[in-house]
Amino acid sequence: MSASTPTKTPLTKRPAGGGDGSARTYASYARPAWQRLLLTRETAIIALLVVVLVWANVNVPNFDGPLTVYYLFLDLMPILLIALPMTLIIITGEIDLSVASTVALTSAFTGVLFTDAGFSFPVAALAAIAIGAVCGAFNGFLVGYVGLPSLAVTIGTLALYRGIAVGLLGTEAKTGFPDEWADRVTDRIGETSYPQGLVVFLVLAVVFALLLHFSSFGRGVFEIGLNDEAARFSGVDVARTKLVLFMLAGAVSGLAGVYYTLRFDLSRGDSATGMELQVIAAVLLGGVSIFGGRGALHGVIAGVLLIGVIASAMRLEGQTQNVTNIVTGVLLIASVIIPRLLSWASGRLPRRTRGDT
Amino acid sequence: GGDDGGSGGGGGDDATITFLPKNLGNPYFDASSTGGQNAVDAFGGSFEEVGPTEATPDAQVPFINTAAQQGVGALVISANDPTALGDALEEARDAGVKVVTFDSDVDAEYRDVFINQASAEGIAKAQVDLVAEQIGGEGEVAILSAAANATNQNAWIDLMEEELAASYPDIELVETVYGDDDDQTSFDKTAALLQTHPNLKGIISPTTVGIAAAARYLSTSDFKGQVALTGLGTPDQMRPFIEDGTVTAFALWNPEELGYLAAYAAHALIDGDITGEEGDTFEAGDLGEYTVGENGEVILGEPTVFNADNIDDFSF
Amino acid sequence: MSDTPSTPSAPATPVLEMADVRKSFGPVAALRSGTMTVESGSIHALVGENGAGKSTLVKIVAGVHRRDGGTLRFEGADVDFTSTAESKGAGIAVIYQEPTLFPDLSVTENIFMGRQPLGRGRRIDRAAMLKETTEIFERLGVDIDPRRPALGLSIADQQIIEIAKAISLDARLLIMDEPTAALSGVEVERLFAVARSLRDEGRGLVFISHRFEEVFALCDRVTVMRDGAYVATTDIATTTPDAIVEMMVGREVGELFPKTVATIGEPVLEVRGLRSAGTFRDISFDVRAGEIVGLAGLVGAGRSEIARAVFGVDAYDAGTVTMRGKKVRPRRPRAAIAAGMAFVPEDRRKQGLVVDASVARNVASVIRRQLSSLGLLTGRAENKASGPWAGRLEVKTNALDMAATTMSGGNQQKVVIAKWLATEPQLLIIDEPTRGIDVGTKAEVHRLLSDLAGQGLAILMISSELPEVLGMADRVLVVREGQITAELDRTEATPESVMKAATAGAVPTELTPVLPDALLKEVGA
Amino acid sequence: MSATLTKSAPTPGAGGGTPGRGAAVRGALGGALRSREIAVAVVLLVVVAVATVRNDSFLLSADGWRDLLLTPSILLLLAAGQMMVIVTRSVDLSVGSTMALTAYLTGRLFIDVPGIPIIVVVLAGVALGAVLGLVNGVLVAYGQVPALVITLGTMYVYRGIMLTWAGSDRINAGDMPSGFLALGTKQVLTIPLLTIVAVAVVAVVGYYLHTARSGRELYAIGSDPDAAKLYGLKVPTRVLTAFVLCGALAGLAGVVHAARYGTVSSGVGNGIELQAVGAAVIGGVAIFGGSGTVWGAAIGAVLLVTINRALPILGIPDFWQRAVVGALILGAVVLDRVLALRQSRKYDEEREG
Ligand SMILES: Nc1ncnc2c1ncn2[C@@H]1O[C@H](COP(=O)(O)OP(=O)(O)OP(=O)(O)O)[C@@H](O)[C@H]1O
Ligand SMILES: Nc1ncnc2c1ncn2[C@@H]1O[C@H](COP(=O)(O)OP(=O)(O)OP(=O)(O)O)[C@@H](O)[C@H]1O
Ligand SMILES: [Mg+2]
Ligand SMILES: [Mg+2]
Repeated sequence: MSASTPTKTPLTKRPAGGGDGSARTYASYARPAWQRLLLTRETAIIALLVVVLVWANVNVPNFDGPLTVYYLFLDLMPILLIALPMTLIIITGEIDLSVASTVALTSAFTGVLFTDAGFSFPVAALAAIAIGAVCGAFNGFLVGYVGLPSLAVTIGTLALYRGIAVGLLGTEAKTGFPDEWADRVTDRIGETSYPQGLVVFLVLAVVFALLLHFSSFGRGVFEIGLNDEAARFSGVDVARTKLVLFMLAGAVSGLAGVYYTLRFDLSRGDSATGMELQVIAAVLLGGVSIFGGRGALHGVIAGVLLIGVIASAMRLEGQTQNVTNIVTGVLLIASVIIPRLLSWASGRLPRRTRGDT
Repeated sequence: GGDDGGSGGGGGDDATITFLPKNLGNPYFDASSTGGQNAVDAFGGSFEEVGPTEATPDAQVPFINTAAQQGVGALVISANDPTALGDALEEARDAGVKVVTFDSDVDAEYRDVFINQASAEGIAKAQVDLVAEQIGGEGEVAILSAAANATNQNAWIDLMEEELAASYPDIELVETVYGDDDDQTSFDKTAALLQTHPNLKGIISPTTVGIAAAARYLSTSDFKGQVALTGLGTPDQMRPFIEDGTVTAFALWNPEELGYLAAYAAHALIDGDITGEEGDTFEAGDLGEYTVGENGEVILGEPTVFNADNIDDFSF
Repeated sequence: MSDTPSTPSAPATPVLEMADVRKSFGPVAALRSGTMTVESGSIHALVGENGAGKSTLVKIVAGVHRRDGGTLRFEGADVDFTSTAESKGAGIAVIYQEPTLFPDLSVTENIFMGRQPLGRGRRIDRAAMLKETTEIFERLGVDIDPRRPALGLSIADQQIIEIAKAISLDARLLIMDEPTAALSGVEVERLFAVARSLRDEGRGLVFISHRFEEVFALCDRVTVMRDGAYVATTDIATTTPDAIVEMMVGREVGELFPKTVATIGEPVLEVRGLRSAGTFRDISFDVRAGEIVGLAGLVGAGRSEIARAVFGVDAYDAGTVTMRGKKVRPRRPRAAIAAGMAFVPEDRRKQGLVVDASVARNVASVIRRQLSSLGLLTGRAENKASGPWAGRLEVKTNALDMAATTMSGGNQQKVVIAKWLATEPQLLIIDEPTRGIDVGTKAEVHRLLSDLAGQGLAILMISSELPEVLGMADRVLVVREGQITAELDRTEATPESVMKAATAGAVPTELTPVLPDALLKEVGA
Repeated sequence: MSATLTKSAPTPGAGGGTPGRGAAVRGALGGALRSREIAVAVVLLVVVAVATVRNDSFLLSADGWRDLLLTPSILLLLAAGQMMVIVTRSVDLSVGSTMALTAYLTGRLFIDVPGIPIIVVVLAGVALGAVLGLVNGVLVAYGQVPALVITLGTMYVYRGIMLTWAGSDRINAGDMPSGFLALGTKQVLTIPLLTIVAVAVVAVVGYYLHTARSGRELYAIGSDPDAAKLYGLKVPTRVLTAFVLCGALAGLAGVVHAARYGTVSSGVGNGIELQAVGAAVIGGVAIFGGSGTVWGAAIGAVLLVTINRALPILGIPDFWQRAVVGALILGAVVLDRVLALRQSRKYDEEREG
């Protein structure tokens, strides 16, 4: 079977009703390019991000300082990283609540392998990433092959992985990880204020963007989210796709765990507590539909940055975490309610009334 | 600046002093921040309190970063981890921020001065002595701590174990459990302790949240009066339990004074009166003069023991 | 039962009067002028092509949708239902086109949801509920445990629950939107008996179906709709199927079964001893190049299951599937596709298409691996590849990025077929190729199948429409209860022989005779 | 599967990808307790029995008996509320924050209005919870947006409000009247009062869900929201009701927390929302709605809490408790699937036979 165009013989004769005898041709798009590119959720989020950035630069003291961007990326790195696979998972209509626990678990393993087992750091780190992948594979197996709901499965592994991390280390906190590795992550790129770890993220972001938006696999991801039965009938291996995605989430969480270990020179069982919800909030804010089937990575990255920039600006303004949390929450709700209101106002409530969870 | 007569002079009078406790909403740190605020009011400048909602090091780091960005005069911090905050603190110091730790220290290289509430040995010994006295020098005891990784609690627990082994061979430490400085967890862990160890004679809780929760459980339990409870607590929280006899005595330094002293140390650092070298001395308002000791430590004093006789004299 | 359709008595009182009812969904004018009068004590057919607006009209009467304009009178009074609860309360029962059951709840609860009999203290009176259900089931002659959950019921049983639901309402107007689409002959019979007895009790009934034989067997009057508008109402007794078809389509329909005799070649698909516990067993057959093999049988006989197993969507317990001499790995649709199979499934909205995705993505969805270069796939490549296929099948859409949701059923079916033809298969499995498709499009699909076979494609066609099987297939395999009970050559296959093999004897006699001439021409019965 | 009624696969996480013919069958067999609840109850009994054998004070001492019954009461209330929401195919992640707000309100009222009758405070807590639930409900039911997103948002917002309101204050035992705190441990015939309250709530919820039309409609809505609309059920109103009830129960849980623990600090109810969902899941409530009983959720809650308490007695160190809880949730979900497969096989056989 090869990609083909139906040029050989006409397959249908003229239907009784009409037509001029030649096959129809179609415009590729119903709307002009600027509309397709600009009138999207993603553009709205990016615009909002720009507005907030400009506002903060003008109004928030010290926001324009050189440290802001540096710290912003250092803080956001794990969320940025995990948001990549999380986007794909949510687009298939699933969810992974266990990522933060996987971060803690892999960080704990990095510590144990490096400090107690005497592995060299790169080996310990690679092993931790592999363990992350195994954690993800376990989720993916239960969701994809056993067919269990991911919400329930990952609530379970959320507790399980965190429990193993805490159990493994107990009161201990491992420290003393090699500085040269930590520096590779946190040192600035040249004279800029971007940490070097950002390169890893950028590479992964490109890889994930190609995977999601420019590959057959990515098309399958969207199809599964929109209609997994139809996807299966067209030869998409739904179970394997889910397994792969959860594995990716696990491996990237493992990477984030190693990052955590290096950035804080610390491996503890309680690292990254509650981060799963931050990641999910950022992904949803970035325009990914919780029903699956819709979303784009550039929106998600903008969503993560938006939350980070707001938090950073508000800290500089001397606001407490509480107010930041309130703003984040309101933003999240607004991001789903406002499109609803708009489409309602424009008189065409979307016909989609799928599950509410 | 320099036009405020309240301090010993110098250029840092209007500098900001930012307090970063382990977490917000913890009465112990509320008291220390009050002390800090009072001190700053006294010597002039501006006081800020920021902090995470959860007592973890990763949550504290962004606040340290922000202090560096703002270029505050000094950061006064109770650390959730001795090493994890190191890089962030270093960056802050590179940006010209003086770093004072209080209550819970980081490794000495990362800060200028540590304001110690009391020597760790003193704190450990005070609690061990209290429990030994209350249970008659023999029997099983257990410890209800804060988070499993809490630096100062873990240091004290180690010292308490040594002290028990050395001075009270008849007292057996049967278990250490962790209430995560959360009321509900501490409460439930107390219940579990009492059930798991029916012969338990005493509980030491070297954390204000833990001792209050444990007292609350004990006061409603059959074990009230049979199992002794002591540790570190604030008088305000413990008053009802001293009154109803659940607890006979517990210890604590005055956290308000701790914050007050830390703010003055910060002020002295900003002004350049001290650098954190051993032997530096500075004036701490109502508390008088203090000298920086070994490793840049300043010790507030010995803990106060509170009991039915004196508890009403204190309010914090 | 008295079977002669009773001519409506002259001064019958109208239960339902609709005039010029309009409804638009955004830019789509689903109903432009809905007009219909239903008398009590009569059964009124409503026919029209797919997308003619029948279901929309029904949903307006039921209160699912609010109308944009026009008048709606029920039992002489103007009404404007804002919810289905109101229409129910007024005495209207509706069986919707798609069964709407709650899978987790018991059959009884499904029937009474929202209006359960209440006992003391407004408690639900479960005993009364159960008793009433049992009575209705007895009347319908069905054997379903009223306490079992609806989950796991066959479509036919679900439809029966829907009917029971409507009957339990004791409504004065009963509207049935394609209730027979999934029923077998016996069940249709039973439904008709109930419908007639309801009519004889003086109730008004509306019956929607694409099957003319049913319309002519059951109904008294018929209203025809086209493109959202009323065309005409006539007495059944004074019209013919051909006349109705012409009114529906607004043009003359070409030959419905343009089957050309093809040269039949080597076997493409060989199935041997296929078995799946609880579903089918001992399934062995071949499909050869250029041949259309029809799989006939009653609904629920297991034909779709066989097709799904062959294509690898479902697992099977034993047996082999071979394509051109090579064994095909089980349970891997991708392996089947690689071996040259294509599968147009029976439920196009759920299985055939991703309705929320664009036409281009749907058409390119199976071939997109080949469209990738260096593993990268662009929208441009998809558009380029899918445009010609959509054009070849005359898919009606403005642009390739339009979502398939907005399309009519017939158009959606064309997109599904385009998607599979794009893979240049050697075997096309097509399940219910024209289910719920209007007459005009049907003829197009049939012509297409015939042409494809002429070009040497092997086709396995499953159809519950006897005329379609008889008209299109070179060879007919009849499936009953998961087993192949007969293999009939085109010349041997008659309605009687197929029905006999499908039902083990008892052929419902009533439903075969009334077919439009256009249909009968090619059946050669 | 095409021919048989399967559950429409909602996202996220629908098991739509179930390979082969594993039609998920999770039927409510009549109204009777199904094997699911019994299985969990048996596990609970085993846990209690083993713990008691290891250390008889777990059950037989006065404190042990009281704690066994008393400790689960908060989670019991939350799980009952959560169950009603889950059954309509929603979820409420904001219950922990709701509980924190009402717990703080409780203390605040006692401090600010000296001599306020206890019952007024309880009602105020419940009312505040209901209002917070109403906000969730309006957004979810009328905004037609997924509950996961909305309640994730309100989880942040409500807790932020609580922390901002409380500032650096917190409520200590000394701030609340002893009569109120005594409720935390008061026993009637050795049964703690709070347990009686919680069990009564569960009983009322169970009775409502089983015998009231609107209760059954909650199941219908969760089972198939589109069908519910076609049936003419008042879907938004019912969903709203479920959220209000869930909020009210979370409010009550907040008051109970204040009475039981005597202190209200910033961390009240942190992470308890996932425990409440976990309890419901363990108890056999389908995460995508339509099936499960409040009894199941209640037993699940008791099991979750009791296992946590029993582990130290069974000699499993403190640190591993969370891991055990996680394994338990996974075990419950897998068990559900096994029972469902068995059920679907039964239907297959019925049809064949
Ligand atoms: N909710 C809706 N939103 C937008 N368009 C709709 C909606 N419901 C129906 N339509 C459109 O209205 C038209 C009429 O649809 P309707 O379902 O009434 O047709 P029908 O006569 O019942 O067809 P069939 O025989 O296939 O059941 C179609 O073009 C359909 O796509
Ligand atoms: N009376 C019944 N009740 C429930 N399930 C049934 C019944 N009869 C058959 N089935 C099941 O239905 C399935 C086969 O139905 P299916 O609809 O696929 O058959 P089909 O012959 O392809 O019919 P269709 O015309 O719908 O394509 C099998 O799983 C079979 O067990
Ligand atoms: Mg229709
Ligand atoms: Mg079929």
